[in-house]
Amino acid sequence: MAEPAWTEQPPLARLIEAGRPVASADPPGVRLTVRAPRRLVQVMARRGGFRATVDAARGLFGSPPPSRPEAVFTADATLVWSGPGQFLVLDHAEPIDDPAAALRTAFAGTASVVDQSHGRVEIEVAGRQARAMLAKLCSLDLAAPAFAVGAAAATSIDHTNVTLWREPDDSDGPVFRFLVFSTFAESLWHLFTASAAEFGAAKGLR
Amino acid sequence: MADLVGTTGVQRRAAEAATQADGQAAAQPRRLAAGGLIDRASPLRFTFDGRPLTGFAGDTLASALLASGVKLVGRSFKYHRPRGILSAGSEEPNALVELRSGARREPNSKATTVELFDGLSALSQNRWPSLSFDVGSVNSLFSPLFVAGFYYKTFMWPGALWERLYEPAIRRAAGLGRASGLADPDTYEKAWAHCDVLVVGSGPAGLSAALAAGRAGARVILCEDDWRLGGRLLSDPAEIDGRRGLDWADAALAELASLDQVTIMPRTAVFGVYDGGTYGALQRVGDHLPVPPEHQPRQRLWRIVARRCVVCAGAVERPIVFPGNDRPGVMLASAVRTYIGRFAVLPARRTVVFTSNDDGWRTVEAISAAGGEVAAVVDPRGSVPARFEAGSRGVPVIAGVVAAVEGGSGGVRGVTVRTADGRLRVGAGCLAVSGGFNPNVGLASGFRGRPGWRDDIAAFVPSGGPPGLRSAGAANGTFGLAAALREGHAAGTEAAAECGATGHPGEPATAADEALAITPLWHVAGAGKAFVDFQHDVTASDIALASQEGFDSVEHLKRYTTLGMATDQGRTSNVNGLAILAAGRGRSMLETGTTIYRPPQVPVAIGAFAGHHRDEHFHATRLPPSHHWAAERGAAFVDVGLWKRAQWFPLPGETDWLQSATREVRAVRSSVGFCDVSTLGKIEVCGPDAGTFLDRVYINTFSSLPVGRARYGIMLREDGMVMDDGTTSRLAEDHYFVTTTTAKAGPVMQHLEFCRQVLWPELDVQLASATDQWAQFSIAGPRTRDLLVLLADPGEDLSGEGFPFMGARAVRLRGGLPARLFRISFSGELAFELAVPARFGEALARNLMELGAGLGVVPYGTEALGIMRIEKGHVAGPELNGTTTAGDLGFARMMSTKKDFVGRVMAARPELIRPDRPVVVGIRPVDPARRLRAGAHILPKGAVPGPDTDQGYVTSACFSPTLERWIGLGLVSHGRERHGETVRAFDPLRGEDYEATLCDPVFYDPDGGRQRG
Amino acid sequence: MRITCPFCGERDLGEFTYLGDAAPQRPLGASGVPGPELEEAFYDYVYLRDNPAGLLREHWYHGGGCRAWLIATRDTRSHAFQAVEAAPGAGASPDGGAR
Amino acid sequence: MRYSFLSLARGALSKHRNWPRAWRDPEPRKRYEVVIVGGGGHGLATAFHLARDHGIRDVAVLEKGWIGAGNAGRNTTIIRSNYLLPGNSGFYELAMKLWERQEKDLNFNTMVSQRGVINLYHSDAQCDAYARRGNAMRINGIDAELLDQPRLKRILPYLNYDNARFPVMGGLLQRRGGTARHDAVVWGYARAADRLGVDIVQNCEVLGFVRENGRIVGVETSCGAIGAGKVGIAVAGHSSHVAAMAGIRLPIESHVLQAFVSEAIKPLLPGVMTFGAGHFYVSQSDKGGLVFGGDIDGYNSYAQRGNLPVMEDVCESGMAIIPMIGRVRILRQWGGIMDMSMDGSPIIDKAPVDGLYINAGWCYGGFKATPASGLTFAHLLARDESHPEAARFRLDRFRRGAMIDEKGVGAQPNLH
Ligand SMILES: Cc1cc2nc3c(=O)[nH]c(=O)nc-3n(C[C@H](O)[C@H](O)[C@H](O)COP(=O)(O)OP(=O)(O)OC[C@H]3O[C@@H](n4cnc5c(N)ncnc54)[C@H](O)[C@@H]3O)c2cc1C
Ligand SMILES: NC(=O)c1ccc[n+]([C@@H]2O[C@H](COP(=O)([O-])OP(=O)(O)OC[C@H]3O[C@@H](n4cnc5c(N)ncnc54)[C@H](O)[C@@H]3O)[C@@H](O)[C@H]2O)c1
Ligand SMILES: Cc1cc2nc3c(=O)[nH]c(=O)nc-3n(C[C@H](O)[C@H](O)[C@H](O)COP(=O)(O)O)c2cc1C
Ligand SMILES: [Zn+2]
Repeated sequence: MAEPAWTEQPPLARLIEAGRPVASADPPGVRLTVRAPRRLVQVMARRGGFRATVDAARGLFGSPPPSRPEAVFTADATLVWSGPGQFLVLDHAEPIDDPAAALRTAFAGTASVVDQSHGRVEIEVAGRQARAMLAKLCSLDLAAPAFAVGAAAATSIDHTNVTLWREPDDSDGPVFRFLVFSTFAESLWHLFTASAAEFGAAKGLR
Repeated sequence: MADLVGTTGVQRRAAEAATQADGQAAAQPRRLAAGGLIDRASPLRFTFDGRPLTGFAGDTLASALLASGVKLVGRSFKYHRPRGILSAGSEEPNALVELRSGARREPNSKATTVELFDGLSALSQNRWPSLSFDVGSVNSLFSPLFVAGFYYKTFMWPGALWERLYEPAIRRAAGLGRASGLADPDTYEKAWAHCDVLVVGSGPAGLSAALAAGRAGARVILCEDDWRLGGRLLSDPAEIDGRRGLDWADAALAELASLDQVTIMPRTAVFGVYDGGTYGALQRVGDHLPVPPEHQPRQRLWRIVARRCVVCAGAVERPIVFPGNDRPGVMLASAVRTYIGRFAVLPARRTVVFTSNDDGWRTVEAISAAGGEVAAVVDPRGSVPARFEAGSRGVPVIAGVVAAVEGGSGGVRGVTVRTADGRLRVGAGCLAVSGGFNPNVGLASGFRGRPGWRDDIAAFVPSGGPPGLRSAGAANGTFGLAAALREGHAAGTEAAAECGATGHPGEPATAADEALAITPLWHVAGAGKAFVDFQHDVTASDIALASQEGFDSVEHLKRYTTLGMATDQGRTSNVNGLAILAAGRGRSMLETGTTIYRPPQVPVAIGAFAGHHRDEHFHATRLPPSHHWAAERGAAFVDVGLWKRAQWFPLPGETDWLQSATREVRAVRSSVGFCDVSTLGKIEVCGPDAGTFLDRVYINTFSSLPVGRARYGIMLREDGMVMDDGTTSRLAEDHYFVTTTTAKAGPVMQHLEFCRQVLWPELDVQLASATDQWAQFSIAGPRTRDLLVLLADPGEDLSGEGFPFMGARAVRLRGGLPARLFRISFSGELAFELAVPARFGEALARNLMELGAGLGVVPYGTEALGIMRIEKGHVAGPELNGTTTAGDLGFARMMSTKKDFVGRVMAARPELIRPDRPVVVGIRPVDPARRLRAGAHILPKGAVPGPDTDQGYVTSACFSPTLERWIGLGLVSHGRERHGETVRAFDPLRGEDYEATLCDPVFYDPDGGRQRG
Repeated sequence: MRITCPFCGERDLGEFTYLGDAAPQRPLGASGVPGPELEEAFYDYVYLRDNPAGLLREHWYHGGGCRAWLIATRDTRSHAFQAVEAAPGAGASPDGGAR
Repeated sequence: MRYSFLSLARGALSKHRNWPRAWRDPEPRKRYEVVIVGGGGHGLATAFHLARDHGIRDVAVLEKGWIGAGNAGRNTTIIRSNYLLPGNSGFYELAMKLWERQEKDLNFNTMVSQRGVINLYHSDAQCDAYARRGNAMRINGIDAELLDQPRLKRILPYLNYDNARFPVMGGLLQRRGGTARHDAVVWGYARAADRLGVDIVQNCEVLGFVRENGRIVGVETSCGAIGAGKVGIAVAGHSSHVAAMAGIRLPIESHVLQAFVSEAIKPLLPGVMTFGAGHFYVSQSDKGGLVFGGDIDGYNSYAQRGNLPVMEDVCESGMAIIPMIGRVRILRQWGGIMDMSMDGSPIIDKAPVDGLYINAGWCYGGFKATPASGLTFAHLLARDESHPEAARFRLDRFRRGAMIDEKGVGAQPNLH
C-alpha cells in the first residue's frame, strides 16, 4: 500500500523562480532573501507570570527574553518581542513531533506556548537602499538612531501584521528581518519586489 | 550663466537687436537675448493647440508661450472670456491647459507650473470649436442674466425639462478640461519620512530656516514645490551677505547638501497638515519627463512625520479689481518680474504698471533694466517711492487708477487711466498689476484656523495654527528680504531647539532692509465687467448682488457666487472679494473674516493617494495552503474577504459550475471528498481560566467540555445578536482550539482580546491566532474512514468508538507527521477535519488524491460545501446577518440560563423574543423544476405585495443534487409553526413570482444517523 | 493622527481600530447570573453615550501592532491626545514586574 | 418677489438692483410658539412645514453660525430611497416624493437631479443581498432594478471590469435616485419659511434651556433668553451636546465624515455610483467636480476635519473601480460631524423632558431625508404624536429591541 509522501512546500519558492525582472544594479541596492523555515514558537506569559517566564527563558537561552520591542540574539536562538508579555522563539531545534513540546514543558505553569513554525515566513531585506525601499512599505522610522541594531517592532504593512527587527549590519548596509503571515506572504513578496525594483534588487532563498 | 543684474537697458536693447538677426530666436520674439535661468543650449520643441513652438530647458509652459508671443491661452468658466497668463505660479486662475494626450491627458494643468519638456503637447480648454473662435462666448451676451445664483431663480418650469434639457446644458457648459477617459497608464507610490524640522519652501526664509536647524544638528527635510530652489531669489535681483542673491542661495544649498541630517526635496509640494505632526507632500517624480523612468512612479505621495514645521511658503500677489482686468496681457507685477528675471522673457515691449504698493516699482526697475519700455506707472499714491527713484528715472508716473482696458482676445492694446483731472489713454501690450501680497496662510490655517489681519501690509497673516507649526518670511507677512532672512533663521533655530538639537545655528544672513509700503486699493468702480475671481467669472457686481440678497456671511458669499471655488481656490481672488464685501457692508476685514482653508494646498492627483493599491493589488490577497495545487487542477476561485478560495474543480467536458458542483456533492455523499477549510479562523485559547473565559463569550458551556471533545458554539454581541459560530475543541485541560467563520476571524479575535484585556483581566487566559499555522481540510462522505486509515498512523483508532462523533485530538499520520483530527460535520455525512502544519497542505491534498483514488475521492469547493450545508440545514453567513438572534436561528435552548455571557441580558428584550420574529425555515418551490433564488421575499399565498404582507425572505438557495430540486433556507415570520404551508415567493427584481412550501430546514439526514455513523 | 502605544511607541492611526467611550462599565462583569433586573443597566451600557465635545477616555485596539487594548484620553475637538494607557488586562498584567 | 425666468429678465433690465433679501435678518423676539434649534436642512424644513401644513407661523429657527454651516452645507448631496428595512423604506420614499416636487413647493430651483443611483455588487452573495433589498423596495412601491454586468457596462463602461481585485458583476439601480444642490436646499427652505413668517436668526447659539417645574419653556442663547411653547432640536452632529443641556444622554456618537471634490472637468459620470467592495461613492456636480467620499474616520470627533488614512482608503477604492480618475486632481477635502446613532437609523421623538422634541441620529444619510424629516418633525411638534411614516424612529426602540439596523453591525456607531 502506498505510503503518503510528506514533501514540505518551501515558502515562496514558486515566486522566486517566476519573480518579475527588476532593474539590475551592481551591487544591487536591495537584497531580498526568503529564509529557510526555522522553529518558531510564540511564548505568552500567564497572568502575573512574566517574571517567572523571564527566569525560565534565561535558564533555557542563557539570557532574558525581550520585555520591550527588541530582538535578543542568543547563542542558538533569536528571541523577538511580539507584544506585551510575549515573545517569539526562533531557532533551529530539531523538527520533532511537536516543535513546541519542549518549550511547553520548560514554561509549564508560567507561560502558554503555541507553535507558529508554519504560520510565518521569514524575509530578510538588506542593502544600501533597504531603508529607502522600506520607507514605501513601513510607517516606522527605521533610521539608524531611531531603530538601532536589535530593535524590533510589531507593525503592519499593507494592512497586514508583521514582526520586524534589525540584525547587525553587513558589509553593504543595514539588515532587517520580517516575519509575515504565511497566507499573506505571496502578496507581500510582490510588494517588496515592486518597491525594490527601482534600486535594483537581488532575490534569493537561504 | 549670464544674468541681467548689472547689464543696462542700452546693452540689453543692443543684445536683443543682435539676436533678432539670427532667425532661431525669432521663433521666440519675446525672449531676451541673454540672462535668465534657462539653458539656451538645450532648446525644446512643444505644441500648443497643434502649433509647433520652441522653448528652452528651464522654461515653464507659460514662459515658453510668452516667449513665443502667445497671449491667448484659455477661456473662462462661465462667459468663456478670452484669457491669458496672469501669474507665474500655482495661483494661476487663467492659463489652464489639457497637458499631454491619450491616456496621459491631464485637464486643468496650470501652464505656469508645467515644466517644459521636449515633445510636450498642450491644448487650450473650455472652447469650441477653437480658442480664438469660441461659440460659448455668446454666454457673455446673456451675462446680464447669468448673475450670481441665477440658476436658483429659474429653470423651474416645466420641472421635467430640468434633467432633460437645462441641466445637461449647464453641465456641458461647465467643467473645464476633459479627463482622458482611459485608465491611467502610470504608476504611483506612497512613502513615509520622519524628521525633527520640516521646512516648507526654499526662498530666503526657507533656506535660512533649514540652514539654522541643520547646523544645529536637527533632522531636517526641506520641501520645495518648484524644481529649482531659491524662491523669489530666482526672479528678483537681490544682495545677501554682500553677494548676489542667487549665489547665496546656491551656497546655502551646497551647505545643506553637505549636512547628512538634511534632506532636500525639490518638486515636492507640502499639500496639507494632519493630526500628530503628519504632513502630506506630493513629489512629482516624473512629471517633467514625457514618461516616467522605468520602475519609477509618476508621483510619490509622502507622509512626513515632523516634530516641528516651519512654513516659508511665501506670498501671492493679488490683482486689483477694475473693468477689463481679465484681458490677456494683464499680469501680476511680480510675475512680469519673474518672466524677465528667471525666464528672460519680456511679455511686451510697452508695459503699463498699475500698483498700490512699493513692490510694483521693482517691476518698473526690472522692465527698464531688461530694455523694455514702461509706458507709465499708475500709482494712486502719486509719488515715486524714494528707493526707486534711480531705477525708474524717465518713466512717466500718473497719480490715478486704471479704469478700463482696451483689447480683446488679441490681448491688451492700451489702458484708460482715471486721474483727479480726467481720463487719459496709454497704449501698451501688457498691464502689470500689483494690489499687494497675500501671505500663503493655508498650511498655518490648516486646522480650520482663522488668520489674523494686519493693516500695515493690508493682508491676512497666520495666527495660532496646528501644534508645532510656525510661519516665517513672506508667508508670515514679513515681506522685506532682510527681515525674511532673519525670521527664517530664528524660526529654524527655535524649531531645532524644541527638538533638542544643541548645535550652533550660525548667524542669520544679512541684506538691505526694504519694508513694503502699501495703500490698499481693492476695486476701481466703473462701466464694464470688473473681475474678482477670473476662473469662475465672479465680478464685483456679483458680490454686491449676493450681499444685497443677504448672502453676506463670507461662507454664503462663497457658495452663492462660487468665489474662490475654482482650481486656484481663490489664491488671487478671495481677499479682493472679501474686501469688496467688507466695504459694501461697512465692516472691517477682521469682522468679515475669511472662508475656511482646506487641504490640499495644491490639487493632488487621485492616483497619488491610491499609490500601488489598484487593479489586482487594490487589497492584499490571502492564499490557503492548497491554492497552487488547486490552481494546477484548474479550479475556479472565488473571493471571500481577502481569500481566494477554490469554488469548484471542473473536469474535462463540464461546461458550467452547477454541473461540477453537483458532481462533487454526489461524490461526497456516495463516497468521499475533501475541501480546504483553512480559511476558518483558528484561535488557540490557553491558560487555567480558558474554560471560564469561553463560558462567558459563548451562549453555551465549554468549561464542562471533556478533553478530547469538540462542541459547536454560538457567541453573541453585547446587544444580543448573533456574532459568530463555530466548533471549539478541548485539546488539554488548559488549552482550547476555537474556530470562527472565515469572515469573522479578525473581528472575533479582536472581541476575545477585548474580553480578556478589558472585561475580565482577572482571568488567566492567553490568545494566539493559529489560522496560518494549520492547513485544515474537511474530509467527508461515507468512505471517509476508509480514506483516513490509509493516511493515519496504524496506531490511531478511528473507529466509531475510538473516535466518536465530536471527538478531537492530536494524531500522527503515516510517515510520522503530527496532525490534529476533529470529527465534526457540516455536510450531514460522516466527516472529519484534519489539520496538518501549513507547509504540508499541498502534500496532504496530493496524498488524499493518491490514496483515495480507489475510493473515487474528489476535491470539492465552496459551492459544494454550501450546497451540502443547506441540505443539512446548517446556518451560515447569510443567516448570521447581524440582525438575527440565537432564537431566530433555532438555538434558543442552547442559551445557558446558569451563567453570565456576552449578550445574555439584551437578548431578552421584548422585541427580540416576539413570537412573530422571522425564524429559520426550509423552503422549496412547489414546482420541483422551478429555481429558488436567495433574495426572494416570502408573502402569504395569494397576498398582495405590501409592507404588511412582507413576511421574510430566502437567505440561501441551491440546487440539491440529493433531492434533485432547488431548495433553500429562509427567515420567515412564525416560520416554525408554518412547516408545510404554501407561500408566495416574490422576486420582482428578477421577474419571478411563484409558490413555495415552507418546511423543516434540515433536508438531509434529519436524525443525524449518517454523520454519527 | 499618531497614537503613542505604551508598548510600541508612537504609531500611525492606520494601525489602530476604535471602539469608543471607555467610561461605561459592563454591569456585573465578573460572576453571578444576571437577570431582567439588569436590563436597564445594560441598555445604558450598550446604547447611551456622553459623547462629549472635549476630553474623552476611549478604547483603541492596536490590532496593527502589539494587539493590546488601550485607553486613550483625547480631546474630540482638537484630536489631541493627553494620555494613552494600557487596558488593565493587556499583556501578562496584573503583574508586579514588566508586562 | 417670485423667482421665475421673467423676474430674472426684469431684474436684468434693472441691473438686479431690486432683488430683496432671500430671507429677513430679524432680531429674535422674546417668545415663540415653537423654537427650532439648528438652521440646517432639517430645522429649516421643519419650520417651513410647521408654517405651511399646520399654520404655526410663530416660529423661530436659531442657528449658531450661518444657516447651512453644518452638514447641510457640506454633504455629497445624494438622494435615494433604496432602503431595506421597514421604517426606513416608507420614510425615505416620502422624502423622495417631496424632492420630486420641491421646486414647486419652495419656488426655488434646488436642482433635484434624478440621474440614478447604482450600488455595485461583486459576489453572488452581494447580488442576493441587493436582490433582497430591491425586492423590499418594490414591495414598498419604490423603483429598483437589478443590473447584470452587460447592462451595467452600458451605463458605466469605464469601470475596472478587466483586472479588478474584486470582479464587478452588476449593480442595484434606483433611477429616481440622484442628487440635489445642497446649499440651495437650505436657502430654498429658509426663503420659503421666511415668506410664511418664520424668523430665521443666525449667529444665535443655544447655550441652555429654560425650565419651569420640569418643563422646557425656552432656551438660553448667545442673544439672550427666548421663550418657547415647544423646543425642537435639529442640530445633527451636535445632538448629544445640546441634549446634554437638558440632562439627556442619547444613543448617539459624533464622528467625522470626510468628502472630497476634484477640479471641474467636462461631464464624465452620469449619475451616482457606490463601490461595494471598497469604501467609495461618487457623483459629478453641475460645476463639473467629482464629489466623492467613503467611510467615516471612525473615532469620535467634533473637529470637522479628518485624517489621511481614510482619504487614502477612499482614493484606493476610487482607483480600483475607476482607473481613469488617476490623473484627476483632488481640489478640496473637508469633514462634517455626523450624528451616528447606535443602529444607523434616525430618531424623531419627544424627549424624556416635557416641551422638548428631538430630531437626530441621521448618520451620513440625513440630507436625502431633509424634506420628510421636516414634514414629520413638524407633525410631531404640532400634534404631539409621531407621523405614521416616522413612527418607528422612536427613542425607546433600543430599550425594546426594535433597532432598525440596515447594516447589521449592532451598537457600534463607527461601523454603520
Ligand atoms: C461629508 C458628508 C457627506 C454627506 N453625504 C450625504 C449624502 O450624500 N446624502 C445624504 O442623505 N446625507 C449625507 N450626509 C448627511 C447629511 O448631510 C446630514 O445628515 C444632514 O445634513 C443633517 O441634517 P441637517 O441638515 O439639519 O444638519 P446640519 O446642517 O448640521 O444642521 C445642524 C445645524 O445646527 C446648528 N447648531 C448646532 N448646535 C447649535 C446650537 N447650540 N445652537 C444653534 N444652532 C446649533 C449647526 O450650526 C448646524 O447649522 C453627509 C454628511 C457629510 C458631513
Ligand atoms: N512686497 C514685497 O516686498 C514682497 C512680497 C512678497 C515677497 N517678497 C520677497 O519674497 C521673499 C520672501 O522670502 P520667502 O522665502 O518668505 O518667500 P519666497 O516667495 O521667496 O519663497 C517661497 C517658496 O515656497 C515655495 N512653496 C510655496 N508653497 C509651497 C508648498 N506648499 N510646498 C512646497 N513649497 C512651497 C514656493 O515655490 C517658493 O519657492 C523675499 O525675497 C522678499 O523680498 C517681497
Ligand atoms: C457637492 C459639493 C460640491 C463642491 N464643489 C466644490 C468646488 O467646486 N470647489 C470648491 O472649492 N469646493 C467645493 N466644495 C467644497 C466646499 O468648498 C466646502 O469645502 C465644503 O462645503 C465644506 O465646507 P467648509 O470647507 O467651509 O468647512 C463642494 C462641496 C460640496 C458638498
Ligand atoms: Zn502596541
